[in-house]
Amino acid sequence: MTLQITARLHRGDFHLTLNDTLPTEGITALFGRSGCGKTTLLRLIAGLEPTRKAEIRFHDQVWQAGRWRLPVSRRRLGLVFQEPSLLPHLSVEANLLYGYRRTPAGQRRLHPEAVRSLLELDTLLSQPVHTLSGGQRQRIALGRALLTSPQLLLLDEPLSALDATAKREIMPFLSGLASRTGVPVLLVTHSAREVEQLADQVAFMENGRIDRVEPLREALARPDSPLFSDEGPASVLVGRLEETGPGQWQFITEPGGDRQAVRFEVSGRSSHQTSLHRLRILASDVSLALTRPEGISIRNLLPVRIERIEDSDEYRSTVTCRIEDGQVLLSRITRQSVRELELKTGQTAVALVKSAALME
Amino acid sequence: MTLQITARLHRGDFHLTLNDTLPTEGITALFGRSGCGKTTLLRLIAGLEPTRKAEIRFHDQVWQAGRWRLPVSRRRLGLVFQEPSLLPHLSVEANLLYGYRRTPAGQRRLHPEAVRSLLELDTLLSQPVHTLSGGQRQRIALGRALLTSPQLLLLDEPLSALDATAKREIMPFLSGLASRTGVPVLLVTHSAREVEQLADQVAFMENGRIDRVEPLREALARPDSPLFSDEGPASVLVGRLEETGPGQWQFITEPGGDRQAVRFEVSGRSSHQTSLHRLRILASDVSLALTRPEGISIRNLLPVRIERIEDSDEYRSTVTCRIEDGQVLLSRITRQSVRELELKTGQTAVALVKSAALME
Amino acid sequence: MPELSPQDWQAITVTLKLCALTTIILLVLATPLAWWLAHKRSTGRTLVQALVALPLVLPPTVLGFYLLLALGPRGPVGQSLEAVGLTHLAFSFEGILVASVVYSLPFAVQPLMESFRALGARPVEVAASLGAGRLDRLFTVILPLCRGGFIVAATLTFAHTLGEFGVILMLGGSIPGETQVLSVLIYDYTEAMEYAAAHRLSLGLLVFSFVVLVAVYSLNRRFDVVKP
Amino acid sequence: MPELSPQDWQAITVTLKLCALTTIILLVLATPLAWWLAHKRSTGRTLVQALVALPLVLPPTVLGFYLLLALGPRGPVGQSLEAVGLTHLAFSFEGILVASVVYSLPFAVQPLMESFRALGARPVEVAASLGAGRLDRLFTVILPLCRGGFIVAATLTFAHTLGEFGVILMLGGSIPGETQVLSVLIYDYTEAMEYAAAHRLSLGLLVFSFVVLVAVYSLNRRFDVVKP
Amino acid sequence: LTIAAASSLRQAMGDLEEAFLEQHPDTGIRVIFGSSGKLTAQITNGAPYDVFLSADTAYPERLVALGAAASEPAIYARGRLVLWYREPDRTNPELAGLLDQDIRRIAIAQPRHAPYGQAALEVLGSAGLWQAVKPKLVYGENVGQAAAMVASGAADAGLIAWSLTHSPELAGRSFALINEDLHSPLAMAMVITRQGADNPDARNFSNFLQTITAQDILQQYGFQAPTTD
Ligand SMILES: Nc1ncnc2c1ncn2[C@@H]1O[C@H](COP(=O)(O)OP(=O)(O)OP(=O)(O)O)[C@@H](O)[C@H]1O
Ligand SMILES: Nc1ncnc2c1ncn2[C@@H]1O[C@H](COP(=O)(O)OP(=O)(O)OP(=O)(O)O)[C@@H](O)[C@H]1O
Ligand code: MOO
Ligand SMILES: [Mg+2]
Ligand SMILES: [Mg+2]
Repeated sequence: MTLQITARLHRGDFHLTLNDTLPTEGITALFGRSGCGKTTLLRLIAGLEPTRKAEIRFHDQVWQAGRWRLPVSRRRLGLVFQEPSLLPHLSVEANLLYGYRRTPAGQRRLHPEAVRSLLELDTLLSQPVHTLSGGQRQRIALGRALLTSPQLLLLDEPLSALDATAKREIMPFLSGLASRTGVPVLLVTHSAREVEQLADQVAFMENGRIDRVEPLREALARPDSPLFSDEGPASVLVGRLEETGPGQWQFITEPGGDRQAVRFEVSGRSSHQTSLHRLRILASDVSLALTRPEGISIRNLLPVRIERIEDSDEYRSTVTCRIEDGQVLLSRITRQSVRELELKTGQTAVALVKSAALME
Repeated sequence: MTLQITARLHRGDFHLTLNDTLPTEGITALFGRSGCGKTTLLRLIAGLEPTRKAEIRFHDQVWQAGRWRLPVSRRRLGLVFQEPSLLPHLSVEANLLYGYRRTPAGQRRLHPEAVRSLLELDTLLSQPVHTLSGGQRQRIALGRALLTSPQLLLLDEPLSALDATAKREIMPFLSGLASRTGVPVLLVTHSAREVEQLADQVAFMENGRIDRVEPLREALARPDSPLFSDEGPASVLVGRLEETGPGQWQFITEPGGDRQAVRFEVSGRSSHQTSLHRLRILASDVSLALTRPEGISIRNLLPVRIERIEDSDEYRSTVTCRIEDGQVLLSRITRQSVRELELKTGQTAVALVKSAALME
Repeated sequence: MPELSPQDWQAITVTLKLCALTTIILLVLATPLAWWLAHKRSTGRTLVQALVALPLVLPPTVLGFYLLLALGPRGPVGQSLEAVGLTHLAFSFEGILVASVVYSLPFAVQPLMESFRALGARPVEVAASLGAGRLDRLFTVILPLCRGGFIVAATLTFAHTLGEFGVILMLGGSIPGETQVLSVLIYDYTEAMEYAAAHRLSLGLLVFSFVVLVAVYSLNRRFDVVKP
Repeated sequence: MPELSPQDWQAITVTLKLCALTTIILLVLATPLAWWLAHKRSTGRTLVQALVALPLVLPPTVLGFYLLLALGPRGPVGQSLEAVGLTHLAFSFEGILVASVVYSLPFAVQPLMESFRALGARPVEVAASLGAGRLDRLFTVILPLCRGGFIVAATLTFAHTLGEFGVILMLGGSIPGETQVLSVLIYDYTEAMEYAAAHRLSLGLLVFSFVVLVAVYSLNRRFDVVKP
Repeated sequence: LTIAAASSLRQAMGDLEEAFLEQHPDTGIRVIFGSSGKLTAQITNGAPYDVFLSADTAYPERLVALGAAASEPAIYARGRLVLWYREPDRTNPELAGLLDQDIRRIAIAQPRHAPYGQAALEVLGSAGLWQAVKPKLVYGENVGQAAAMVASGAADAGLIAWSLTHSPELAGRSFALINEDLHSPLAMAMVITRQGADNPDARNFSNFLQTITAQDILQQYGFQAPTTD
């Protein structure tokens, strides 16, 4: 069950060359610098870029084979354009329902009421579309695409004009959507945060090519990952949440192999409805100590084995630690600290992770 | 030297009611949820929203007095619209130069070469504008506005479609521009990060009103500030950078009153060209210990006095600490830690700030 | 208006029929042609576009004469029609209908073409991605969004057909009840210096057209789509 | 074409002058009118819009007759002109120019109006924010972006003026070198059954117009602005 | 000297002009053709025409009544109708032939304002054909257009002006001259307009038309002398 794309496309000096298989499970983030071809790729998949040199196959359906193309309207896509493109002659409500009405009742899995309340659209329904603010437009475009109950969601930076509060409400919904309804999502985004929070896989694009497609965990295991160009390296641990007392939660990692699970103390409760959770820990949030310090507010003190010490720049090192369950935890500390603590590969240490920094 | 606005504006159910004075020094961020009226306010200032009930005065110039309006073209504004609005019949180069050519040579303070290289536009100059990617358009719109050498820059989410790398290059330029050339900037943004990094003042908008306008430092001193809805509270310390050895830098705070400066060890060098720097420290990056721990990679261990302990939610507390120079440092730790360490107001403690997390 | 003669009424009926049919036929024909012209980017396009405008440059009577040659019993079109058992088009309502369509073609095609070009590809792409097929898109997106262009095309066509008489007179032969339209009749009255009758009909025509046009434009205004 | 008589050449000169002047005057007049119509959202607008289209609905000769009444020495306009020492407009080049302008007004105004509406406010706002004044914006933003509308307006006006003869014949009186235009001349030839001469001039007119139109449209195509 | 002449005079006018210029070599002549009705309307509204040669007598009388004329109408010729079948091999072109099955359309000028159209109606009436051929009739704006309808092949027959048969297009075809008794006389009158009142050439031309020379030319081109009644 994949999306296979073979294509060559020239636009002036720009060349898009693809021979890739994208996973169609969960959320695949398309990550790359401005102008690398993300929008073009999405449009190609949607069938909106005219080219004869492309073969596109989604699951067992052929979407394009050279000159032959399945009409866009029959691909059952949910497409959100980079510039929210509402139909200006329709009301907000008619925009929302445009695709819904054209979806056979039997295929509808999302309904207007749910989408309207999730995206806070209720007060906007009767407003003329040209009077909407940028963020309102984006929300409506997203809602409209969702309401077609598509078999593939193509989202081109759908959250860029949203404020933090709106984002925090919509993101869990998107990630839940993919896992709950099984609709695969291809999400273009510039934000490493969005990738880490939403993506199951990441496709890295550069200069019109897909550099590599890898599961998020692998993408985060490389300290030089492009995702880190913003906030620096981070580890993402996968595990379950367990309530250990009133207001107290533990995050229990899913150990690799027959290793032992590691427990993290976390506060607050994720709004994720899934059973598997993610813990994103910026390497810069992880400190190392030789021995377990006492009388300190940091609650997660994990024994680790140092696997690699790399200089990430002139001043800082990234220390790759293995925690007891076999997962990797990255720590970024100054090279001076490495020297002063005389850290060595193979050595054991204590990683200090602030519990309050854990939840996401 | 201010921007004074008195205005009433009705658009359907939406009411914009203003009687405010915005500072015109440095960068003023306009922060608020989607649909609160930020774009409308910017357009009002620019003279693009028709209304007779407005008085606008910029410095000693009257821009609007009731029915009378100074034509937009004579306000010498640099306006970047929320949707990058390139003139579709002009080349990229002609778009960039459109305003430049209309600026008297004597008033030009920025020149095409500089802007082109800063915004990486050189390869795009001859491309038809309809072929540009979203981020490329946004960069050109920004460059075009800058090249008019305006007396006021109005930027409506100018960085929303940019990738982290591009942002990292443009942000210091923007903040430098305001301080170097004295052009005041009004910046609409959803990103608390952008505010913290760029703004000198923040105007918080809600439901068509400006709630308050305050210096960034004050805005960050309130743990309930809207800026924290994304990443939680943070402290921003102001100080100077000093090189203490090869690759070693110290951040020396500007003490309030006759207090003593505090020194932070930081790694790396800011690309800011200004002499005063900002240190942004997320409250969740600050841990507390009762005594100074040994053998630990955390390099900044600061004696603090606990001034207030507030429960920020069911599980976490925000601890307001006063460091030796009199500035405030926020720490967010679990309520359980507060209980276990028996923290009390008035008590002294040690704040642990990872040096690697400091720079921005 | 009790002073109108039966012949006047007959002419009014023929005229309204002609105008209505011409407008409808032209919109149906011009829409695909204008769409093609708006999106095709070849030399073919400019040639066709120029061809469409050509009937305009000939004096109407002369055009009527050439149409008479072509559509009459000895002309290529007329002969083909007669060969398949139909009757030629000269001096018939069908004939003047064809002539009106040809003559007003540019007034329908050109505004539609420009309005299709101004529409851009995006709204159609959006509708397609939301599951709308070709015809669906035509009726739910293109037509409403290009309504202004259609209004211009329809009103120009309608008005022009109302006033046109050179072509119709020549090709139609002014047969009462069949090809004698109002404009021909008014012309006849002025030629005969029966000015009272001419004024009466002209005024009627003006008032009627004014009312129709105002109604159409007001309706159009009510559904205006505002562009940012 | 050596077979053209001096009279033909005279008519050609008058025609080209008339068409060129009509087109220029109409674009100059229609631009502000169309802009106003495109942006004003009142009842006034629909009334004016309907008024503009009215000259079309009258048969050209009849319109010519009324213009003759109005502009001639006994008409209100003609008399006012004579009162201020000018000469009335009937049977003069100026007269047929005025008539052509009135008669082709809707072909200029309506496409321009639609193209102004399709332009939207944004490009003008952008230009204003970049320091461009009113006229500057007109020439550097509105004109180039509405080029399609101007082309439609200009070609329809030009072609229509070329072919128009009813109004001109009535008001101008077919005076060689002054008001005798090509279409009137061709009409005269067909009336006199001098078909050879009529065919020759018609063909010339068609070829000429075709070449002009193709040239204009190709040029236009080269500067096409693509909308996303 | 500007002469406004009915379109039926088109062919004759060239020779008339030439002959007139022989007698008055210093005169500059300009002829404007048009339908009589249109020319009348123009003259009453200030057209710069000095002499008006109408195709009938009613329009000149109208001008006199309106005070736009500077002379009484003077009849200078009489028109004649011919019957013209499109098919050249119709050897005996008789009016009764109009009843034939294969004559589907008959072109005449618009009777409402064209004198020849009015005459054609009368002919059909007198010949007792009116009811039978009425459905076959198509109307041209004037005789010229009626002729064009036949010439184009769209109409099968036409009742047109004899003068038109002298046009280059129709020269040499066969026509049947209609008996003048079948219709009231197509008397053609001229007037000098107010505009031409003080123009000696106008009077000269008016006088010239009554000369034998002029009358000969007119007869050559399918008109009868006004006197031979
Ligand atoms: N006709 C053309 N000539 C030259 N370059 C072109 C042409 N058409 C497209 N391009 C280039 O193709 C590249 C891909 O554009 P695309 O919109 O896919 O980028 P993107 O990855 O979506 O960027 P962004 O994040 O800024 O939206 C851009 O660099 C664009 O400039
Ligand atoms: N005619 C109208 N009727 C009702 N509401 C209107 C009308 N015009 C504007 N509004 C509302 O005015 C508000 C302000 O819009 P504005 O574009 O200024 O918001 P914004 O703060 O820029 O939002 P965003 O961050 O999403 O761009 C929006 O809520 C919008 O829906
Ligand atoms: O010469 Mo006429 O007035 O056209 O019959
Ligand atoms: Mg893009
Ligand atoms: Mg906005």
